[in-house]
Amino acid sequence: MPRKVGGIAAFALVCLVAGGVTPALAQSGDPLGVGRKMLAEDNPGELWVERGKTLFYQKRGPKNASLERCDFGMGPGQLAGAYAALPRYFQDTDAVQDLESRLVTCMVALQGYKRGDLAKTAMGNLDRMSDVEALVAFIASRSNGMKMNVPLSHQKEYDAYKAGEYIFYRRNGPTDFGCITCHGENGKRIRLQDLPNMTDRKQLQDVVTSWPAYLGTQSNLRTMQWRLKICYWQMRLPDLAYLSDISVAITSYLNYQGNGAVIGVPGVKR
Amino acid sequence: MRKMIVLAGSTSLAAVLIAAGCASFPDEATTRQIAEKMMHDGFPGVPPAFAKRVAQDRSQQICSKTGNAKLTQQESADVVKLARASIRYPASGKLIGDWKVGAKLAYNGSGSRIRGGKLEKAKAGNGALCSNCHVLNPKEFNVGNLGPSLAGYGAQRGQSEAVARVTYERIYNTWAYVPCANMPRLGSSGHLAPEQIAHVVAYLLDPQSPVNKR
Amino acid sequence: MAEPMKIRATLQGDVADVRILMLHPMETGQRKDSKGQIIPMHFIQSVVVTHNGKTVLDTQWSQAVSRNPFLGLRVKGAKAGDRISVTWTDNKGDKRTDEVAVAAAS
Amino acid sequence: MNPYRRSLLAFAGGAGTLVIAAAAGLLRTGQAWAATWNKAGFESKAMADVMKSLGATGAAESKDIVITAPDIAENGAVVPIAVTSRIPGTQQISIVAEKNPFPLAATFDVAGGGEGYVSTRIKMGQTSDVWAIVKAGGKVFTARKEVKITVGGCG
Repeated sequence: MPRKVGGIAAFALVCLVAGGVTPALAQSGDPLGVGRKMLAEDNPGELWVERGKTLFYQKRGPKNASLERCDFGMGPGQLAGAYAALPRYFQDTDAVQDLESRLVTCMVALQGYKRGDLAKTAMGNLDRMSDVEALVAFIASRSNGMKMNVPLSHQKEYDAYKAGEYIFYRRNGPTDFGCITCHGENGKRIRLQDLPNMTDRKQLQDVVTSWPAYLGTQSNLRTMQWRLKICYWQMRLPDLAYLSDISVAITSYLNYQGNGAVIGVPGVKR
Repeated sequence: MRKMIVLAGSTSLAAVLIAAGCASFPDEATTRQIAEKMMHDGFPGVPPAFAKRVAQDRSQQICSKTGNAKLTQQESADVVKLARASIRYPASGKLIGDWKVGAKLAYNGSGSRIRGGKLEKAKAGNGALCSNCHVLNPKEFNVGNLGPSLAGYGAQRGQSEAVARVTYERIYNTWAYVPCANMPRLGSSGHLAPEQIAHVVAYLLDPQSPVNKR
Repeated sequence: MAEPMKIRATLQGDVADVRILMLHPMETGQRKDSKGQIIPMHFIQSVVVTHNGKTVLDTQWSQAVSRNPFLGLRVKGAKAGDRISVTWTDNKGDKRTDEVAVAAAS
Repeated sequence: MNPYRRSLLAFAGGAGTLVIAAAAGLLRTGQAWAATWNKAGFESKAMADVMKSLGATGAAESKDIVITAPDIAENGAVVPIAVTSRIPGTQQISIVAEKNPFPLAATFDVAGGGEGYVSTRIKMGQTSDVWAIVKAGGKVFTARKEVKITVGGCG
C-alpha cells in the first residue's frame, strides 16, 4: 500500500542547500528522518479506513440508510476514482463540492442527519471519534493508485479555481499571512515543521495526494477541511466555517494542479 | 456573459472551451468579487471585534498579488508610507528593554488565536513569535527558518541608538523597510505592545543575551 | 467497545514480519476532558501474539505506550498461510482478538 | 536482505533456540496476565526501582543491543522505539524512558520462534535517555540512547 512521508525530501534539502541553518541539526544529517520513516511504515490511519468502510455500508441515521446510493461524481455508490476527480460541480446542489462537502450532502439527504449536528461532530477529538473523518478516509482510499484527475469544465469549477488562487495569495489578519507566506519557498520550516512549497508542482502533488492523513500530534485522522481550518487559526483569523466555500475553493485550486499525481492515502504526518 | 480569456498559445483549448458552452476562467474583477464574497461568508458569527481580521487594510491589499507579481514603485512607496506612519514608540522613550523578558517573548509562539469565537488565553500577553521563523540562540534547535538567522545580531551590529531604532522599527512594522515582506507587522497590528518590542530588541542586542554568545 | 486491529504478517525468508495497529485511547490518567474532569487510566496492559496457537510474544504495557498503539515483531520459522493471532487486554478487562494468515513475500 | 537481518537469522538458528524454547514453558497465557503484570516496575517513579524490578541493577551495557529511535522526535506523544537484541538466548526486552513520570513503558517476553526484536511507540514528556533492558541466558544487559523531544508547531 502506498504511503507518503510528508517532507522528508524537503528537510534533506534544508541541510544540504542551506548547510544546516540550525547548528544543532546540522551535526547529524537528518535527525528527524529515522522517526518519520518508522511512523510512516505503520500508519494508524488504516484503522480509520477500516472503520469508514464499515460505516459506509451500515444502515444508519434517522432514515436508517447506508451511503451506497451516494453519488460522488462517478454514479451512485461508485467510489473507485471518485476522490481523484474532486472537487467538482454537482448539478443537484448547484455547487462545486469537495469529498467532505459531498459526503455531508449525502448523509443529510440519504440518512437524514442534520447538517448542523454533523458540522459539530465532523472533527473528532480524543474523547470522541468522528464518523465523517473515517468515511472520508475510506472513500478517498478507493482512489489509491489512481491519478488525480480534477475536472475544469463547468463555469463554477473555473470560478472556484480562480477564487482559490486569489485566496491562496490573500494576506490577512494580525499576522499579515496568506497561504503563500508559508508555502511559497523551498526548504522552509515553522520551528521544525516542514512547510511544503505549494508553488512547486512536485511538492504540491505530494501534499494533495497524501490527504486525508493520520497526524501523530492529533492521534487522529484529519482531512483537508481540518488542515485549512487550522491554517486560518494559526493565521489568527476567526473560526473558519465547516465546509466553507473558502476551503472548497482552495482545495479546487490545489487539487487541480495535482492532476497526474498518484494518490496514496491516508498519508501520515507529524 | 463572462469575458473569455484565451490562454496564450492554446487555441485548441479555447476551442474546447467554446464547445463546452464558453465556460472559462473569470476575469480579475469577477474573481475578486467571488473570492471576497467567500471571505465575507467564510467566518459566520464572528464577534464584531474580530471581523476586521478578515477584511484587508490597504497595505494587505497591495501585498496580495496573485503569483507574487512585482509591486509597482507607487505601490511600494504607499506601503512604506503607511508603515512609517503607523509606528509608535514606548512612552518611556526607551527602545531597549529587559533582554530576559525579551527571551521569553521571542520563544513564545502563542497568543491572539481564536477558537470557538473566543480569544486564546495568554497569561503573559501575546508571544512575539520570533522562534517560529528565526534562529535566535544558536544552541536552540526547535526553531524555524522562514526568516534569516538572527544569531549574533547584536554582536555584529553593536548597541548604538541607531541600531536600536532600526531594530525596533523593523519589529514594529517591517514593511517600513521591506514592503510586503513575509514578517508580520507585529506592532502596527496590535499583536505586541511597544514595551514588549523593546524587550525583544534587548534580547537581540544585549551582549549578555544568548543570541550574542557563541 | 473494541474496534478491530489491523494486522499485517509478511514472510521474509522464513521469518514473518508482523505489524499490528490497535485502536485504543491509552489514557494516562493525567488528561482532563472538556469539562475539566480527570479521565481515568485506560490502557492496554497485555498483548499476546501466537503463531499457529503457540505464544511467541507476551507483552506487558504501561500507560506510556502511545495512543492507537503499534507493535512490531518477527516470528522465525513461519510459512505462508500460518496463523498469527493477537489478543490484547486492557486494565478495564476489555479484550479483542484478531487473526491473520501469513502472506507470502510480495 | 539487509545485513542486520542476516545476523539476526544467523543468531536465531544457533545456540539461542534451546534457551528460548525452555523459557516458553514459563510464559503467561492470555488468561493469566493480570497475575504477572509487573505492577512494582510499572508503578515505580524512580529509575533505581524500575531497574530493581527488572533485576537490572548494575547490569552491564551490551553492544549487541541496538535501539532504533529518532535523535529528535518531533512529537513526544508518538516516539517510535525498536529494540534488536543479538544476544543469544534473549528472553525478555524492556523499554524504559528515564525521565518519564513512570519510566518503565513496556516489557516483551520473547518465546518460541520469536526473534530478539520488538518495535513500538511510546509517549515521552521530555528529552531523556531511553533504555533497553535485555534478559538473556539468565543475565541482564542494557543499552541506551538519548531522544530529544520538541514541542514543535507554533504553540
